[in-house]
Amino acid sequence: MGKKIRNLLKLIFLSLLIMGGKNIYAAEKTIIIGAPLPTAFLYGWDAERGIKLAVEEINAGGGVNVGGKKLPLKVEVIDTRDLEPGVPVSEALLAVEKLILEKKVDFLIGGPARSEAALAAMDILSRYKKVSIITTGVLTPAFHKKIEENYDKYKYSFRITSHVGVMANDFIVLMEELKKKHNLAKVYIMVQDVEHARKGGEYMKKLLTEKGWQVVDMKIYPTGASDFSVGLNEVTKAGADILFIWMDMPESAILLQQWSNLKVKALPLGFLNAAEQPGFWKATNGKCEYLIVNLVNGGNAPANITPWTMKFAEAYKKKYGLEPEGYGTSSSYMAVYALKDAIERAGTLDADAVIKALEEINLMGVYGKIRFDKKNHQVIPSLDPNEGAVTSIIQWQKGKRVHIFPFKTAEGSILLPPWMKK
Amino acid sequence: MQNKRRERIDRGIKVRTDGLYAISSFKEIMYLVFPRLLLIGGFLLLPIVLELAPYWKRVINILCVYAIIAISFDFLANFVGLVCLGGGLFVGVGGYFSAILNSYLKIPIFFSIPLSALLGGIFCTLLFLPCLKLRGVYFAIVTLMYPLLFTRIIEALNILGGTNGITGLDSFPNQHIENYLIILILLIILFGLRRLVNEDIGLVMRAVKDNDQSVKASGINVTYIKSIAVFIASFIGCLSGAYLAHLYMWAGLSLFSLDFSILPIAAVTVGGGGSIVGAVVGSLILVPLSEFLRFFGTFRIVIYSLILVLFLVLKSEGIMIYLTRKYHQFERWVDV
Amino acid sequence: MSILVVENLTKSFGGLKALNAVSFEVKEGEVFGIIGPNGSGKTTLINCITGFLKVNSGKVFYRGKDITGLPPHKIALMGITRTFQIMRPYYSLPAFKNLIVPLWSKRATKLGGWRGGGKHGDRDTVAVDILEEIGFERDSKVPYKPASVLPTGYLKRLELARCLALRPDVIFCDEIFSGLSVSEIAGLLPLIEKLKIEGVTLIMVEHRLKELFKVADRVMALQFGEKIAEGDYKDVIEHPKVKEAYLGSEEV
Amino acid sequence: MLEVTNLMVFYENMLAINNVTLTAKKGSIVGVFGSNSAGKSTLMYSISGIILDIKKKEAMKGGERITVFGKVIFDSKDITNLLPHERAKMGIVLCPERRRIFPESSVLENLKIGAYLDKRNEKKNLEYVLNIFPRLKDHLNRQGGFLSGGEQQMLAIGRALMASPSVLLLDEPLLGLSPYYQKIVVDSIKDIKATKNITVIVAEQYARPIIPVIDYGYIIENGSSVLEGTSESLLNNPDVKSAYFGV
Amino acid sequence: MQIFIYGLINSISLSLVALGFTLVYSISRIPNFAHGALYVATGYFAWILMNLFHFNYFISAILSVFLSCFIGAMIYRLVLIKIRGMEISEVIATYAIGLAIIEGLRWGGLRGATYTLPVIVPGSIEIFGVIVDYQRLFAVFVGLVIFLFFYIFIKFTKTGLALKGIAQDERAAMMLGIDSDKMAIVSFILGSAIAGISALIIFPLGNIVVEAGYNVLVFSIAVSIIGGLGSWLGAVIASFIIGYAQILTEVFLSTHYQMVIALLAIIITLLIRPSGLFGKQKELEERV
Repeated sequence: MGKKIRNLLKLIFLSLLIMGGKNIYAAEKTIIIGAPLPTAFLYGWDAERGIKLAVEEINAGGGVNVGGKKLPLKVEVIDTRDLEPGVPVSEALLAVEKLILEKKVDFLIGGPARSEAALAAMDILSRYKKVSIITTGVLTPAFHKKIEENYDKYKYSFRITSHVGVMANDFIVLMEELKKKHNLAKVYIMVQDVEHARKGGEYMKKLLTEKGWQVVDMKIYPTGASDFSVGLNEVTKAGADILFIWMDMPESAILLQQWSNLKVKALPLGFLNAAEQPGFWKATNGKCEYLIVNLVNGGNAPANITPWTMKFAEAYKKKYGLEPEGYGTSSSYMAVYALKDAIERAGTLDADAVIKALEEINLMGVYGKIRFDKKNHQVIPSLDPNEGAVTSIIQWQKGKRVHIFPFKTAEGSILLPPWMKK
Repeated sequence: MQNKRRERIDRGIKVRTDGLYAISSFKEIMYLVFPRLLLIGGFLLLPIVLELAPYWKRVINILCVYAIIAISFDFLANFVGLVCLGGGLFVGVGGYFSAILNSYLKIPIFFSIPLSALLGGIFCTLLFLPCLKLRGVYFAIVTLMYPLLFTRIIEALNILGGTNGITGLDSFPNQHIENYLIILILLIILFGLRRLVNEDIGLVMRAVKDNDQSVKASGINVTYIKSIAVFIASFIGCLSGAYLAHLYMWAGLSLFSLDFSILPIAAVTVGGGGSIVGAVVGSLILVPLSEFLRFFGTFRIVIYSLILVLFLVLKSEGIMIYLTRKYHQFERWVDV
Repeated sequence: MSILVVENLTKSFGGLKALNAVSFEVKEGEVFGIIGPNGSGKTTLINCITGFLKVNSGKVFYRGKDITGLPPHKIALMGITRTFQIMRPYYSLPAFKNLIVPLWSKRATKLGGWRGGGKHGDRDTVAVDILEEIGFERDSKVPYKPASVLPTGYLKRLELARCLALRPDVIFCDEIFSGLSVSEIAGLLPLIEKLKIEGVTLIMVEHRLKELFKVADRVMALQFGEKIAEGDYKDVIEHPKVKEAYLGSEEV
Repeated sequence: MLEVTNLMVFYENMLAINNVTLTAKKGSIVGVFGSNSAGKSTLMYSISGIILDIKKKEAMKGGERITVFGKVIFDSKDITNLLPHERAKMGIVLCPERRRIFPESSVLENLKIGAYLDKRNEKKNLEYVLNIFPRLKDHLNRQGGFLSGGEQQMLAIGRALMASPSVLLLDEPLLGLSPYYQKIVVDSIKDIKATKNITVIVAEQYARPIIPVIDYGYIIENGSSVLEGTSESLLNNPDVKSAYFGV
Repeated sequence: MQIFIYGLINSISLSLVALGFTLVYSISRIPNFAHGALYVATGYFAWILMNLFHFNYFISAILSVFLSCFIGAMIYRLVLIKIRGMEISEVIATYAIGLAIIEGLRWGGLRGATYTLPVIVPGSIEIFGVIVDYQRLFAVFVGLVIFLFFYIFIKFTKTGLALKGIAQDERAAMMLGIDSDKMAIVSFILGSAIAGISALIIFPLGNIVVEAGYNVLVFSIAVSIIGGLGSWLGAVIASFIIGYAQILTEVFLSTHYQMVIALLAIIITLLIRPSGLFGKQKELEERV
């Protein structure tokens, strides 16, 4: 408790400093990066850590070289609370505006993490002409489609992480492999009632049917649902082999526990926000074993994807005392480096020049080669880290997150739960 | 203090006029007009003063929006007796209407705002019609459920942009229009409603609040009166919703969110219910408070809530009521 | 000519019959008294006739028109109004503003103000006129005080004033004398006489028999929701059933 | 037994009770008479302590400021600043104006709640209450709110008796009652005094039926006590006659 | 059969959660919007006691329920006592306190999905072809015990009766010697205790997350409103309505209509019976 009080005092002191010292400008120009993030959520705090780690490393190396002058970076994090229920998006947008108008940031990296907030923020970014790189949350394809439809207006927004479409394709490749190996045929889909999850579920359903899978049913659970037994009983009844899940609510832990308790003969697989964290094993008392989870970008769990991946993971562990926890860490980290790269090539902080430079970027990063699509500013995905940004899919095995996809970089093979052995 | 008591005495002019304003000197005119001038002038000057802090100019907009919703709540609760916890419904409906009008039907911004307030007002009134016969808490709860219901319907049916919302609404031509439009709307609503509640129809509404049975016995259709009041309140609420949607060029589910229902009510309780100005004063305290605390991150909500509780406990009557009393009365000790 | 005809009115609350086939007629311009022990259904009867309660069966005719089941405000607009046993003023409004409500109604607007006040006469003036008539001193501050600070005596009269403002043809007075002192009642009696002369029909539910009998033309007695006697007050009071059920041993 | 000395109550600047002094001997019936808003209820509230509760609530809302001076002494203890429930524990129980029974509870439950302070004598008290109000016996399982006014008044008095009070305060017990019930209530007051030796203080505006049964009475006008005396002296007073009997 | 069993379980867990709220309201007429916060807080305290202080399960369970009772009592003693009787202020104050607790916990480290309580009775059983885990059955059992306890408590004990009196007419009860503040504190303690107990039973099914606080609050309000405010029997029946409505929508319609149906059920019930299923105000008010 003493620590908390000390923290509180520090906060109050700091706030006084900032309120009082608003007009004292630093003698030297710094590049200020604004990070609007829901810091009370995994996507927020992990992204914050990723950004801070990168900034620290860059500043240790002297800063960013802008036209021959080395400028240090500075991060301004603001809590958007946008993943909390009952908080209006305008609250998050106001936070973005606060960063732009009051903290005078030069670039934005991070969120907002909620899709609709990020979509709404694009209009603000274009109004203030601020370049922003989305690194966490936001999985909806609407994001890059919006840029593509009105490039001139929305060219300020970039996204350095995957989206639903890419993730679905990765899942298909993975599942085709499973089908070949274990002779699986039936899928049962459970998704949460949010845009990206529903889009993901529907997209998966379409792709799977095309590939000859039999999709038994797709169930949409409202956010906060806490009992999945009816659905799981249906899974058993239908004899499904794979339980495809797409949820970002913590209650998905209940789903996994029920799955394990009821010994449902279907392999759970999908995108589960809660299951990304290393702590999930303990949270489910190990009931999450065999679960396959998409971490969206490589490097969010330790793996050997590119030479940089383990370096990043170790640096992270050294600074924060634990492994990167999940989605948003490596991408936020990379976004800072991408920005540095672009600024150095542009030689200026001017928004249009930096946009140009970002469009041309070709940087080998933590999770493969970082390149942006020139038309919609979406990072170009690939299954090969030498070609583009790769996904990381892990399976929970004996309390560890084992990197199993893309196969090229896999560090273990996929296991089936014992009760599924035919 | 045996046998002494504090006596409250009205200041001279109040005693003599007793509500009917017979004014004789400049001093007395000022006595009556000064608080109003302070409010109007203060609001009109705010954006100019805050030219130095551009972010705070944005906060004014939000402040006014909250103040307007708070006024609509105060009007319904303290003058008509309908405690409506669904402020979010008005904001959401207004926002979505203007999004539909502006984004889908391409109606220009200065028509879409009033039009969506009107349509939204009618829409909300129709929604509320069946629950007008409910009393007290039950009415409050049904109105609390409406915004939740709409969120879920839009989410489940995936209509109107689903959870992503509708983006790409027109924005205001410039910041000054943005600021002054909402400030003028606020002032007009504020003084308009203060006027209305003392007009005959306003008196009838207040009578409905006091006792709807005897209003019925006086040959007046209570449902009709209530629906007029609901229309006025929802018109106001929808207006702010439409403004908000254009301000952020976006309409989405979170317009229905609980904050829009709860925070204005908190503003009314802090400011003092039943005076309409109290709603504005409450917002003037709470919104900037929340902005000052933004720095604290998640912890901000904790501090904010605790300060709110402190306000309630220490000045449970409401700040505006307290100030009005202090302005009109003074106290002294007298022997019994 | 009967202005109000009630036929076989029946109303029950959760199995308990509050009114059991009550029938009676009221002639235009008379003062009709209703007496009966507590719980005999007097107030329920008023509530049923004025539309505040839905009846189970039976009919109410007003000037030959069936008004059963109409909402209260429609019945009021036809000219039937009532006072409430537990006073229901608008506490937050000043006394004279209390009358704005009936004056605002369609009926009062159409008929004009009180006794030849201009058709669109200023409602405030009309309101004060009515209050003065009913015993509020015009020059004192009483008519301008909030209803919440007025003593019971004034509130009772305010209750009646609110009825008068509607320019009604029939007034139901629900225990308007109860809670008033002897002298206060004495002040009200002339007004009732005056209304009677003007042709307003009054139906009074009362326990204060002495005062009631001073003004009532005919009286009806209820017990357990049933009519046990009707007629001239002497006949009713002498009726053995009434004596037994209602009066106990108290001398009248 | 119970003494009120120099009581003054202000509602804001209005003087509701002006220097009233009242004494009630053990086992007597004391009547307080006066027209509406003469201050009877305020006096009853001051004796029972409810005034302190009202004061607190008004202060919270920023409404009228209530100031109380003077003393209320019970069994030679100063109870002026005791809260209503503390006074009830000492034996001062008020049966409030307009009855205020618990409308959603059954009659029996109402009585049981009344017995909160004296569980030991619950059976005995219940028997007594049903004995003086036999009508309640037929309705024991009816909801309080569905009783008629007269029955509610009986229930309210009965409920107060369940607490085994030593002083019973009755505020307007005859309000809205028909002569039949008036008689029952007046008889019950006599009985309570006679069999239980309870001091009864009755505040009533409609004095006609009550004056004959009291031992001592006070007439209150505009907050001040203007006349006091025994039942007989009041009955013979010409002013009282004209004001309360209409003679 | 599946519908029946899971509907039953769902309904009883709902009513467990809602009972505390209804109870507090029915006694003190204060809608305790901090109810959800107490629920989450108890779970988190139990977790802290077990994992950071390494107490054994039962000690930490008891301690955390005590703590939640204490907080409940303090909420009344320190805050509500000052604003009692001003309905809107009460709602705002309790909501603000709840918000402070919930967000305070979030800030104090309760975030993510890594906090769980152990199940009391592990394993599962097959009943009529439907697999149910013991913990859920245990929840049903505890729910029934609590109902029974309250039935007896309210009906037959002195305090229970006093609480009932206070609920209906505070001042009248005061005149009978019942201390309304004391009773309100008792009700807050009882309500918090139920919130705590239900948290300890329901949290092990999933994990402790702050969002549960908001959900619990919404459902408690919904359930107690449908049941008729203050009627705890009504609340139980209402939770059965909502509970089964949810399961039926899940089976026959689609899961994502669950909330829509639940909310519609609330609105429609109120439109048909304006004071809830067991609210008696309407009938009593009719007797003008």
